[in-house]
Amino acid sequence: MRGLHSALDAAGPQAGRIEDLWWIFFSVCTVVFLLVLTALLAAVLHSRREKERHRLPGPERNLTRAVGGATAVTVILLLGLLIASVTTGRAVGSPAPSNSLTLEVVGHQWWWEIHYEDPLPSRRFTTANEIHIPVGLPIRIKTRSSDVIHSFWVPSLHGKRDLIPGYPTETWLQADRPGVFRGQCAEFCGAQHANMALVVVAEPPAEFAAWRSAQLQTPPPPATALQQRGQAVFLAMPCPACHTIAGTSAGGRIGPDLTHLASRSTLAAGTLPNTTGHLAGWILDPQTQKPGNQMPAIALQADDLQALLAYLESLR
Amino acid sequence: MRRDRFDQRLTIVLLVLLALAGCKREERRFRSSPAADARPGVVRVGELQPGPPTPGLVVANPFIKNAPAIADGQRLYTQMNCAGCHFHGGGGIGPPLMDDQWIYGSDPENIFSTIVEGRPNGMPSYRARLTDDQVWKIVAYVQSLGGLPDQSALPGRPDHLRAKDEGVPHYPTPPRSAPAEHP
Amino acid sequence: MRPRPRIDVSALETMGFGPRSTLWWGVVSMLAIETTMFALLFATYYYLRGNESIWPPPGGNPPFVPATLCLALLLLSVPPMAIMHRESGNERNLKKMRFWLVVGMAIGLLALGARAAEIAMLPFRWDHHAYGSIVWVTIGMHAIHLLTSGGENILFAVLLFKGPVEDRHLVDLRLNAMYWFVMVVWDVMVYALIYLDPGVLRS
Amino acid sequence: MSVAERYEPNAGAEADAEEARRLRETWKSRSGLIGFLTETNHKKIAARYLVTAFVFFILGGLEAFVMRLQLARPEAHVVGPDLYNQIFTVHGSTMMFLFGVPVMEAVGIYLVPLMIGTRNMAFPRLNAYSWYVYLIGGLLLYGAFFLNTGPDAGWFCYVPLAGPEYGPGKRVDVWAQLVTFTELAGLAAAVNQVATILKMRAPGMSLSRMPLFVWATLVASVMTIFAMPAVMAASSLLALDRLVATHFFNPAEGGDALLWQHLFWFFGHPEVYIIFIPALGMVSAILPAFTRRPVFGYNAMVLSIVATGFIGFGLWVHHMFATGLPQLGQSFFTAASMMIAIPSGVQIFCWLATLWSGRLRFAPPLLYVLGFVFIFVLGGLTGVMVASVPLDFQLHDTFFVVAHFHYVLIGGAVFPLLGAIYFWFPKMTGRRMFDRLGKWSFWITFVGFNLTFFPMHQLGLQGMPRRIYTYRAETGWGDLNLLATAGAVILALGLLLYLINVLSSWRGGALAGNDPWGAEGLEWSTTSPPPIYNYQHLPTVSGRAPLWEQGDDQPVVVGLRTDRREFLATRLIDAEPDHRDTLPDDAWAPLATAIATAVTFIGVIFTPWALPAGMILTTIALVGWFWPKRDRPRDWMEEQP
Repeated sequence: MRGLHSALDAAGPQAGRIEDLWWIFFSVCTVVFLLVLTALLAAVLHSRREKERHRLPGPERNLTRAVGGATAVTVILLLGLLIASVTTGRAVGSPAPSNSLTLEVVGHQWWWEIHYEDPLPSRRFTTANEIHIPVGLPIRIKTRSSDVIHSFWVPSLHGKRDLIPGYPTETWLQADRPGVFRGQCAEFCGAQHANMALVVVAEPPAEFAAWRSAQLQTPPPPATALQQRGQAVFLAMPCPACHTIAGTSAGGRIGPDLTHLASRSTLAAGTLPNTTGHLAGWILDPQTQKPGNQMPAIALQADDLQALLAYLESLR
Repeated sequence: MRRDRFDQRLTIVLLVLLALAGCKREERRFRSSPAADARPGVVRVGELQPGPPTPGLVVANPFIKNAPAIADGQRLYTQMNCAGCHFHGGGGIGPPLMDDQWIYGSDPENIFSTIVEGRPNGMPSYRARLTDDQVWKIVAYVQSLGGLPDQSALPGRPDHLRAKDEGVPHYPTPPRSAPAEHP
Repeated sequence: MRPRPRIDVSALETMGFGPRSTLWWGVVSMLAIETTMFALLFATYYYLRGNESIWPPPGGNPPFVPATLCLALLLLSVPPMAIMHRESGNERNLKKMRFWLVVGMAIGLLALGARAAEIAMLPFRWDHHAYGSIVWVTIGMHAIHLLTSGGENILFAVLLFKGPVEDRHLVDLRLNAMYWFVMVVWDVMVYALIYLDPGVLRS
Repeated sequence: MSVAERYEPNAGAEADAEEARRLRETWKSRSGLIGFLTETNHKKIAARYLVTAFVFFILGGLEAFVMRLQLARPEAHVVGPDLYNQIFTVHGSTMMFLFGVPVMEAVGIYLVPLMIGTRNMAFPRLNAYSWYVYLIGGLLLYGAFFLNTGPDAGWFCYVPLAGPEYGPGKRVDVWAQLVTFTELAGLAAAVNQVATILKMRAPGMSLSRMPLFVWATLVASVMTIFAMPAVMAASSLLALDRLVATHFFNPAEGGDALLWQHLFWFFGHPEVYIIFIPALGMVSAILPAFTRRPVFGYNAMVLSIVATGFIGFGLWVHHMFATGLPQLGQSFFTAASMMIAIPSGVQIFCWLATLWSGRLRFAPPLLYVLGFVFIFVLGGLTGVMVASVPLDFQLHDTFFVVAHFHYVLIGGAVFPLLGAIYFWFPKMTGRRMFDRLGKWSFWITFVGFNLTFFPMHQLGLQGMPRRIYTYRAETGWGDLNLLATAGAVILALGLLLYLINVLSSWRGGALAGNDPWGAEGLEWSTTSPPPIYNYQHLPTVSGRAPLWEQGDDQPVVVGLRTDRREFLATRLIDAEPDHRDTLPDDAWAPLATAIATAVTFIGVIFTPWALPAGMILTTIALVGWFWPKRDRPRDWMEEQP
């Protein structure tokens, strides 16, 4: 079953194990279901039609044997499924390999904050709603929530893990083939639970390394006059109170980090594609796109808006 | 006969009123409300003035008694680190917000301009950091600390709140929550 | 046709004590519900306890003296109620029943006073910390039961003195006694939970 | 004491008529509005319960329909997020608290006294009280919903989303009190059933001869007694957190967010069995009449019902696998969750054996049973899937789970329920439903149901989470959702036909007579509808299929007084006559107490002072309830020296 984010389109070992288990359960259950239906049909056909009065049967050895046998088979099948399930459970629950890349996912109403961790402080960076990972390398994912319960879930890579306040946990996943995998918050978290998605981009190690070093750069100062004016607008407006742009005075930690906004494919946690038009609409009237989110509407003159857009789009 | 019809009408009216009451408290206003965009211009902060008294400009807080807006205000209060000086309304570095003494006036528009303009001796201006809509929400929350709006619109406690009355030791709590006030 | 045979029950008595009566089963079910409630509160207590290194949190322990007094009084009230229970069973000596019920009732009211003092002397409030919350709720819930069954005792005392006293009232009276006994058992558990907690004993 | 069994010449028709008249005098309820408000007869109360429950079923169904419309296409704008979240919360709460549990209680309250051959429930006033409380709870929820104060944190109300900081306003408080009301009603009904079933069975109806439906009701009631306190505790603690700022669920002050989930699901899972164990009992009660033989394997059936009741308490954590609990514990709960498939399997097999060896008559009730087997088995198998920890990592909180529990609850509970209503409708109203219409509505419902919910399995596997008010086109969920919505239309049509059938046959159906189906249960021996006192002479029982096994020489009970509401209490195990006891008369007290309860629980949403005030009111009402009435001849106070 192909799909942007199908549990049956596994792209890594974790999801793969679960998918195999799924097919075991699926086949066993299908067979059982068909057997029961056959029995039901047989029973209905076998039973006699004639309008007799009721009868009070004596001991029915054959039926007793049949029911006993069916029960025994049920027990055996369940035992088998249980063993399969527990084995997979151990494999999936194994601790992350030592060579894995670690990143921390923080759930917010209603977006994802992502910290790439590293022993060297200079090699750490923060982004939002879009995760890039190298193919073939295990990724250790530490999860935590800043407000209510969320659930981190990228079906093609792994099952879900709840982000519960007071319960930081960790899990790991890995992508074996390049691709773009969509994930979405899976625990009801309020008004915009539906629009709390994220994208995982699995790419060859070389490309990942390039992306990473790009993320580590502070963006160059605005080149054109328009972009310079845009930066001024950004800093004059309430934006810096919530958003960070490295290399400027904007250091807000309430909203997503915008340092490399232009490098991302979506806006507002997968709500909109990251295009000039949508960005403009988002800034002017975020509550229509995503009612209830915490971004306030910003009233801007047309030319200020153009400048701001030019600036934001320069943040690669 | 006529009486029945009268009763019916009365019931309907009552139901509508109830509905309004319910809506006002519960309505989730996602779009910024027009009233909230009206920023009061000249705001009086004192009684003294030459000549005969003139009525000051009065702007009603569009979010008063609106539970979700008050909750937003509470969130902004934390995010803007108001608690850093005022703590959870008890005051500390900054003046307390729970009592009924207001240096610059307790009317909504006074609180509004206090937040927007800032005040001497430490209260910074949030003009550049908040939209009017957000400021009004904070005003609603601050007013609620003084018990001004209908209590039924108030949250019982924020999840990071320390005990209501102070001076009792607590578990070590996450950095975002402020230390307790000592009277 | 041959007439249907009939079972004549007119000779049966009109009252059954204990498990024979429907009411007994009703009351026992109610007590089962409340016991489950307490069990869940205890589970909550230990669940919260498991999260904390310091337990109870600094800032004073629940008042040992009034709680112990309350428990002692409740235990003391058991024998009179038991005698009353026995009398209501076979002897049905109204005078003895009145006497022992009043004795048990009086001791129970004293226990209620001790409980009130205990609540008044709690050094923390329900909104100070989770420990405060669970202690207040547990003690409060038991206080409500103490109040209820104490009140029922008074009502039954009035009944015994004023009358009319009927078979059915004896069933009720005995069931109220049972409620009282179980309520005492609950207090033993509550006491053990809150006051014999290692953390409390250490300090 | 032993009872003399004697043959006596038939008393004669006019004597019987006279006796019947006196019984009617004693048991009939007062007339008019007063009669309505003081009613305590189990059949009347049960009828109210049924109507109320089905009204809520319709409301919940309409909400479901709005959700299907919203989800039919990507980025639809039928409703906004705020309203959608209220709708799915109210839908879930309605179906679980205001329909699922109460409707099963309703059928039990109507049938159990008839099936065990007595005149009323053990505690008639408590019975009335529980209906009032349940009704008030429902009105509270919908009143609030129409005032835009409908709960919006899901029927499971997870903290901290439902807590004071992230759940502003009164919406969640309404939910918490709704739960308190409905659980109070449920507990009252359960206590009533336990006492009735254990002590008021007809002479000779030993535990080993009890009808399977009565067994199911007994087990469900006992489960209720131990499960529902958990949710009452949970909702009370939540209300305390929200209203007086306790810290049970506040991590910063030593509270714990997971504690809520443990408390809630410790109730939440048994809840499912409390809903469908009675439904399984209904299936066992329907089958004999249409296979013309008793259900195969009585002992096995009873054992599996009881086993289900026990195991049902061991599974709650399988709702919490994704929270990352320790491995070992998870494996245990996986094992338990799979184990519960065994008793269910045994019952399925026994029913199949019954069908195999029976002589079928394809009336609509049997169709509903067959449809039930199909849907319930499928739901049970997906249940085995979600019981597996790794699979649950993928399936949890997706539409796969939505499909699963709708298969279990609609297939496992609603289909048998519809069959049961159809089956006992003649007994309740004296008229039969229209079979042709019945068959049409069954097939339309069956097709519509599968069309609605089967695609949801695949949607879940394709990554569609639950409780989302919209989705983007690029997710590719659009088509299956459209299909599901189309199915919902058909499903609604089928249920509408059923409703039409009920209403029309109520007036115009063919007269039924005592035993239209040739069934074996005791309830079919009295008239349809039964007299207010159920049986003029309480019957006795000598087997599991009374009407099939017993001849004219089966004795009946005489000697109960007819001038007051006397009933026969029998022994726990063998149901030998033990003593006569008297039920209270109709009264205002239940209504008054219910109102006092309502004042308390609704009041505390707005001020804590409502608690003491309400307690005082309740005390007053209760004194009125138990006020001694001098109607007994024997007052031995005078006999004292």
